[in-house]
Amino acid sequence: MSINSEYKPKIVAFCCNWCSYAGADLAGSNRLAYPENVKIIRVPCSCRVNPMFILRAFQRGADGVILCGCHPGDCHYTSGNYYTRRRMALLFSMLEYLGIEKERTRVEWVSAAEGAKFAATMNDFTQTVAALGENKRLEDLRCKR
Amino acid sequence: MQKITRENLINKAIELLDNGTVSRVLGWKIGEFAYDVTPAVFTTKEDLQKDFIFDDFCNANFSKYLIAETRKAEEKVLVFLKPCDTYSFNQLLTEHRFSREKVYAVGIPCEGMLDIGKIKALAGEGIIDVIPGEGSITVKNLYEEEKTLAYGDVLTERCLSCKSKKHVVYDELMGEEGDVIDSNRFDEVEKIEKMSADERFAFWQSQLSKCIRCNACRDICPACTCEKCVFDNPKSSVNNKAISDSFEEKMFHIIRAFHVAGRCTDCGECSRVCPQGIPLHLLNRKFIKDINSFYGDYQAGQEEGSRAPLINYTFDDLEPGEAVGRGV
Amino acid sequence: MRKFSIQALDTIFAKIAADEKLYLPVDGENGSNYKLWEPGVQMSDALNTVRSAKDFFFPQTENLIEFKVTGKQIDIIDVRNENEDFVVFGVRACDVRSFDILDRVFLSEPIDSYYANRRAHSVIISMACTRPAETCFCGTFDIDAANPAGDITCWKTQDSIYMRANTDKGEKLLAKLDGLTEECDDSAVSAQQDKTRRIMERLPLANLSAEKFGGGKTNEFFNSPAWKELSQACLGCGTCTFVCPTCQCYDIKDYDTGNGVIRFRCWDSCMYSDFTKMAHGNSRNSQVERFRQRFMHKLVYYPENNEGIFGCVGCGRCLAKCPISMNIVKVMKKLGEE
Amino acid sequence: MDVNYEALIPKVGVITDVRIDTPDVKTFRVVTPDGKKAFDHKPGQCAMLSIPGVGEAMFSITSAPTNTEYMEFSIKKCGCVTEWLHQAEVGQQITIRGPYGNPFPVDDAFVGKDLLFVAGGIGLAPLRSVINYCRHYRDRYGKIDIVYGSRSKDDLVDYQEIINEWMEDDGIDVHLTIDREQEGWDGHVGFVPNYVKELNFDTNKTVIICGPPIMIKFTLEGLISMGYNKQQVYTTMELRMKCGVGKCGRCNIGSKYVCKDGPVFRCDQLEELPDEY
Repeated sequence: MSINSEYKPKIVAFCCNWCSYAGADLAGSNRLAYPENVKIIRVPCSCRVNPMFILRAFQRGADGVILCGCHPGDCHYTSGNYYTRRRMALLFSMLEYLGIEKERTRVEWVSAAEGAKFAATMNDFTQTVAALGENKRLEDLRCKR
Repeated sequence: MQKITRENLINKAIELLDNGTVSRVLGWKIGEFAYDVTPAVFTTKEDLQKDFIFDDFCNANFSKYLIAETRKAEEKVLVFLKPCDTYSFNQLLTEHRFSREKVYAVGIPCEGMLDIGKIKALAGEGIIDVIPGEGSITVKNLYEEEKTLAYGDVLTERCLSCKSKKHVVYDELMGEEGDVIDSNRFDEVEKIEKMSADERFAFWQSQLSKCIRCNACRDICPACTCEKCVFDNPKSSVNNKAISDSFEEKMFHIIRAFHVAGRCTDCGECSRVCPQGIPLHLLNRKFIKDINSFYGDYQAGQEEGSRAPLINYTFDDLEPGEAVGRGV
Repeated sequence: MRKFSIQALDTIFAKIAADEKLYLPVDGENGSNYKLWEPGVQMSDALNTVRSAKDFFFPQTENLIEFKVTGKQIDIIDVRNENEDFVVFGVRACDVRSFDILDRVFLSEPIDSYYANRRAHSVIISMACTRPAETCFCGTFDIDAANPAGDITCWKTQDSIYMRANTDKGEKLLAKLDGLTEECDDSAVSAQQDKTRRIMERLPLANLSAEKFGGGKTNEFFNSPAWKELSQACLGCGTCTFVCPTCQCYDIKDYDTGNGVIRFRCWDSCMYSDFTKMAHGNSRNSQVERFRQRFMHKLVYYPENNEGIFGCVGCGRCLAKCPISMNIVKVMKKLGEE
Repeated sequence: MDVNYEALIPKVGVITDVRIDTPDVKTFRVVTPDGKKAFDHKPGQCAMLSIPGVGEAMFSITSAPTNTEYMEFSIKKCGCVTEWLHQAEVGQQITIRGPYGNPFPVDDAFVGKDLLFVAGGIGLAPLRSVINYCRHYRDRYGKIDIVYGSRSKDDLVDYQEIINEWMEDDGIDVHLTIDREQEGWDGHVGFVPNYVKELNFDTNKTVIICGPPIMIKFTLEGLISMGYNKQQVYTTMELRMKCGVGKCGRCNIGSKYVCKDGPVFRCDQLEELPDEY
């Protein structure tokens, strides 16, 4: 597929149940537009996201993966997102070390009240990933046939 | 400084067996050639005198064997630990993987172990003898040729960037205690970090595509001690022994390194045993370097009971977005 | 016998590669491995490749079939395409024998068509050894490193390469090279063979004997107490299995790509804990049993089913690569003591 | 010149009937999409069934070869493949390949003999094929006794066929037993090995056993103490299999592959193999 104006990257967004998923919901009910190619996966807490989930998303054809959780300090489980923050810092740094564009991964804290931030984040992330084009460095060719 | 010899260790082992301190000795067993040393459990004086060896090829780190060995009997087991092995030992204790009371640990000094792969690359095949000398070794082969190689050229990768000659845990120390070394172990990591994204990708693609999924790196790793690895679980959907279109082995190596991040003592066994010569320690060291730079210096295994960085946090940790690429 | 000057090697390679893919050992940063020949690629002089030559016929991963699943309906898609001719140059005597061992498994009824077709489309050009390593023990299994089998056998001297065709396929290929080679007698080859054989006699493992092993010896060795001691340091990794030219156990797995299912086969190792694991249990629960299986298979079970041929070729790869330096030689010596 | 036939490539099969036997056993009827039997087989042989994306597993063919219309498989829910099959509905396609393994010697060693079948639980599945074959060629064999036991009445596989057909046949004695007392059960209660001993059969019978390993072990011991020798006893084995054709290397016991040289073994042959099953 050539990169043209119609190219729409596949984005996987892991959203925590308590804040970011509700934020996405709010964005929806406020009719704030964000790209339809953002696929949301609801997780109980952002720290439920195992590094394997992120790699798996890329394997299955995601061009960008974003992880959204409660703001630090606001975790429903008190401290889950603090662990997320450390894990993802290390994982994303490792992916960059392996030569995978760092713009393809992002963590964003979105509260239940931040519908507008959710939509803006998704718009921005989608644009950033679209500029990079298809994910070629962490793909599984078997899934591309 | 008095050099610790094979005889010293055998005598120590026999002494501890005789006075009933231990019932088994975890040691290195002589092989067919000058270099193929196998870890073994000795129980008698005769076996020790016949087969026990201590030379420049005693690479094996016994810490992980203690998990199984300490469960086999009530009596203590004697283990010889090189400085770097003591870190793995401590890390396993921190994770409650074996009982400290069942081990009698003897710290032994280490001047660096040799890499037979490097020796063969320099001296060729057909090696029948490796004679240690001052600062160099003499290699004799089947074809009556001799070659002298400098220690520095044939030391294993991990010994070249040794981080510590100090034993962090022991019941008894033989020889003199060394110091923690200000090592150059992150130089290689920095070199890769300074490459462009394309170069980094090309480098790792060429390295990781050599992987044959033999799992040796995982199975030798003293930090990999899960009873059942996720990569062996058919229900995890990642138990493919396959190498397939460049994804699976990347997944395997990222996850392997991630799972030991913060717990890896940088013992270097993974790279040493890789049959394909993949520099796996560079993945582990990247995590160690990042942890040091993001959350402050931390050396796994240095202190028993210390809290690993990934099960810890502070309120003002770096955001992932700020962290990525910070090292470069 | 035909010969040509070493300077003409590239011309010979180019001639072969003009019609068929040509693979040969090439040096890399981690020893030599088989690579596709292209102009400029140099043949390695290393004794043996890191990975064995079995990859040509029994690759680590290969797709067997694909399925298209629509609702309750399944369509089976045959994806076999092993029909490309290729030539493998520089295979050592041990690896050539390994093809015979694999043949007895894959070409016995019912024939494995993936393997069989690759075999049928290949020409094997072997290369006699001149500088065996300390880890070599092919002599134990009656393999003559100075006179390997294969479709064509080569000997490399200081200045020339000598070639002898052993099969029709070999004759055909050699005939194609007629203009580039000249007829010669075998005196130079004989001299080199004598020299190699004298070295073989001096190898550290020259006296290793497989006499005590073979078919019908199951009960003699199966319950030996030595297995426990031999296997105590075994990590349960698959290094020995995967570098072995004769290990052929495989696993069949499905991979759901999201738009179809690929059924693929991949190397498996009897050293792995899940090798015999079933829903209701595991017939080999400890590493002792798994370790024993590997060596019993090579030394007893395989010869029992295959007219006494052992399942090991003495290439020495496992001796060089085992993380804990436990290997078939140590096993044979220890079991042989009793 | 190229080899075309490939054992590892299966055929498509369709499930045309699902019968619930017990809470965890279902019997599946399988034919090819054009309504025919997928292949001919002999009693005791197996087939590889698979669901793409889930896995492939070996099952004994429960229906008798004399049934020329379809094949049946009685399958107990215990792993991924079986769990998936248990959710399958009529019309679901699966893949099938076979037949694999050696059959029971129904046409030679069994001919003219009195037969004693001993089965426990799902162990009846491979024997059902033999029993129905012998019923079809009834005059070739002597008296037939069947001892079948299960945990409870609800766990008896093929119960309807047993009471409606087997028990009605002349010259066939069916002895059922369950492990523990149960309301509505007036038959025998007790474990199979003990029941076999209690029944005190003549020692001239040929015995075919299949069931949990522990049942096989104690039944065999009981039979020996009654005066049987091991040449009279046949059993059928199961180990993990992938290829079904003796190549993938995991189902061996010593030098024998269960998929190719088995699954049917005579107990004296089994005794020569190392104790690894």
